Amino acid sequence: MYFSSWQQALQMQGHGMYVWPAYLIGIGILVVFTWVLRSRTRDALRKLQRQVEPSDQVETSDSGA
Amino acid sequence: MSIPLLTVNQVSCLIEETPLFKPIDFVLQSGVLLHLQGANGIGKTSLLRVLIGLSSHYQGAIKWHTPLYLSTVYLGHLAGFHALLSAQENLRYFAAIHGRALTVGDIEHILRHVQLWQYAEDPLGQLSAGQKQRFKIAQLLSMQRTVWMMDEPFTSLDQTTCLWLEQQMKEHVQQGGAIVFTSHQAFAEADTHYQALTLVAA
Amino acid sequence: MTILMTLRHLFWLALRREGLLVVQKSSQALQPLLFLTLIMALFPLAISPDQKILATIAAGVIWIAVLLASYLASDAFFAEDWQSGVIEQWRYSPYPLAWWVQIKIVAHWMLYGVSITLMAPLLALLLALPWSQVPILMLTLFIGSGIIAYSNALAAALTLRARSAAVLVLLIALPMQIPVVIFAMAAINLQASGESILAPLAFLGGLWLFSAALLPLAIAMALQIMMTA
Amino acid sequence: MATNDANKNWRVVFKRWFHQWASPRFFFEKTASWLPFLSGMAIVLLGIGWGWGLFWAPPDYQQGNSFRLIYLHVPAASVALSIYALMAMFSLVSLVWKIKLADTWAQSCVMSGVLFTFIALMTGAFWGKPTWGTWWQWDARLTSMLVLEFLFIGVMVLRTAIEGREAANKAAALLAVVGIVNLPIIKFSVNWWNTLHQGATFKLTEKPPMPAEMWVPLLIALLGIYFLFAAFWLLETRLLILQREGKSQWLQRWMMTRYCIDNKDKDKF
Repeated sequence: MYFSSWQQALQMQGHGMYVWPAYLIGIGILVVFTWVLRSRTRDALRKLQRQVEPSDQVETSDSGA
Repeated sequence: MSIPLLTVNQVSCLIEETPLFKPIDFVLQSGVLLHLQGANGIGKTSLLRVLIGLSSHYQGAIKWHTPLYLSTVYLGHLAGFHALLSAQENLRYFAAIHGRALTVGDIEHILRHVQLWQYAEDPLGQLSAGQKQRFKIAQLLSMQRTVWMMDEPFTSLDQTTCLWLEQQMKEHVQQGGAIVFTSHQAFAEADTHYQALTLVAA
Repeated sequence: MTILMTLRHLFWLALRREGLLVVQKSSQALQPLLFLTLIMALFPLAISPDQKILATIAAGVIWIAVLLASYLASDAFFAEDWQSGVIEQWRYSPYPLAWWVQIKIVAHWMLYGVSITLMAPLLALLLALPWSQVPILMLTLFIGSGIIAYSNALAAALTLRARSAAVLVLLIALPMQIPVVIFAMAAINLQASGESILAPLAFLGGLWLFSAALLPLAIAMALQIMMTA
Repeated sequence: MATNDANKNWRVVFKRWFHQWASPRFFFEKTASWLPFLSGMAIVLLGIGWGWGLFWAPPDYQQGNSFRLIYLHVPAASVALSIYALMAMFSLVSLVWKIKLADTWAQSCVMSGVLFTFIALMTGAFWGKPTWGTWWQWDARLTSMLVLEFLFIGVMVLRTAIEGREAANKAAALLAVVGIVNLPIIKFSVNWWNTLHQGATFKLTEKPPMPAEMWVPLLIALLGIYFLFAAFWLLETRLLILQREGKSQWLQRWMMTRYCIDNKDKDKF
């Protein structure tokens, strides 16, 4: 490792206050975007499931009869 | 003596790949007044637009036996004229769009025929609905085309203008022209030229 | 059978129609020019009435104001013809749709481009632009407004069916107009410092040719999409 | 004759291959298992690249430690440009060959493009402060990047503003294609303008050759971010297929089998 301590890595000789926020914001954006895409996918799946479900119920009632 | 102008084979309009109505067949011949009937939203307007190539959402085969852009004239439910310009200017421009240069004499003749000559200089937007409809007929006449394609020509017309319009249409087919029009009203006097085609939901 | 009109005859006829329309709605049509003049009055008030300061920013300010004024009415560029079904008739005409688009844009350019160019000396006077720079300002405005007309028309065509078109037009057209502003201002600045203005003017002319040749096709395609899709 | 036949064969094979991939069903079923691989690669490569770059790589002799922003800035900028090119290519395919799925492909580029361009701009600003002493400099690269962001936003907003999905998609595709023609012109004019004014002379990446400890992590991070974009793109494309093909039977059947088999983690995708 180039830095001798975590403290130093955080400070980066005064440049840490530019480097770390930039990385944090950047990674934050990417994480939030991942989360948004996944939750939208989940919603779409749930909606599809609701479309499929009625026929599902018909099947179970058939087997019950 | 009738000449085939258009052959339509198993045509239906599509919305997202589902046909709107049961596929239709017909041959349009000169001297025919073809009335496209059917419930609201069945696709009469869409069919008309498909026939003249304004829309490509259809299945089946459409074959024009005459050059489409030189033998037909189309008036949709949109006016096709600018409300701020006078009848004269609009007529001149409309004919120019379709490649015909109208002389002053031509314009006077046509506007007199549809009884609009006295309003020739007024902005079209100031005329009444019936007068605007008469101007549409002037647009059709100005082109001297064989086939008229008309979308709902009878809407918002009073009795007299309706009869006058029917008269104009009949004259056109008697002179060897052909008309395809959509309307959910019945045509008052069905004669030998008249044919009706009803679209049925698919 | 039917003999089609010659393109030249057609062109003059269509041009005449656009001109008549401008006369008919003259109060509306004059708004961009009025807007332009009003903006000019704001700069000395906001920045400084000092002639020296004004002279350095004058050309840029005029150019920006011309751009902004061009957006004013541009979301309505095709709207009336669209709503009245005239564009539908263009599509149904024996001439290609791109040709009608071209005529409409050229007509617009001849009316607005020329009037803005003619207004330039007056605007220059208000902002104390040195007289030696006025001819080159007029030249860049004339060519530039031609290019602007094409990109604005594309934005107008693409937003015909959009819900809130006004800002969208700006968002679409502005990036396309960045090169125009750069080359126009470069020509003015280079001339002021006594250098050769050949390069920026050549780029500007090239850009105009490029737009005039290709954009009507893209605009026609956009209109077609709006009509059929 | 033989070469002609081979040529024809090759074309037939390519055409079949292309049409297969253009079918939403084939695409959806084929790519079902790709996502873990793409996202896994992205996380591993970015972890290595950024970890190395932030903690082990030596600082730049001129810029010091703020140079470490390069491992986010350059990959983001590079992938953003690639995304625009890709989006325009898909748009062109969808306009010319009227392939619906290509339009979905193009659409799933847009949001990633907006975000990666934003990250490039944001890191550029954070980098600019310690090196130029200002958050924003009208440097040719940053200006071009800003224009790229406008182009992306234009495509994104146009699609949501137009009523009627087909018209919206086609209009956005056309704008993307026009944009890609415009982009080199804009880039050229901005560069030309920049040399004319000679304001910012400091170049961010053009430097004497970097030592390997510097550029190897950059390369790894670059690769990682392309994998990340691929994962985003695939996830969004599959999401759009789910939304658009909701009425088609194959998708409903797919949903039914999924629902029956693993009811317990039905939210897993």
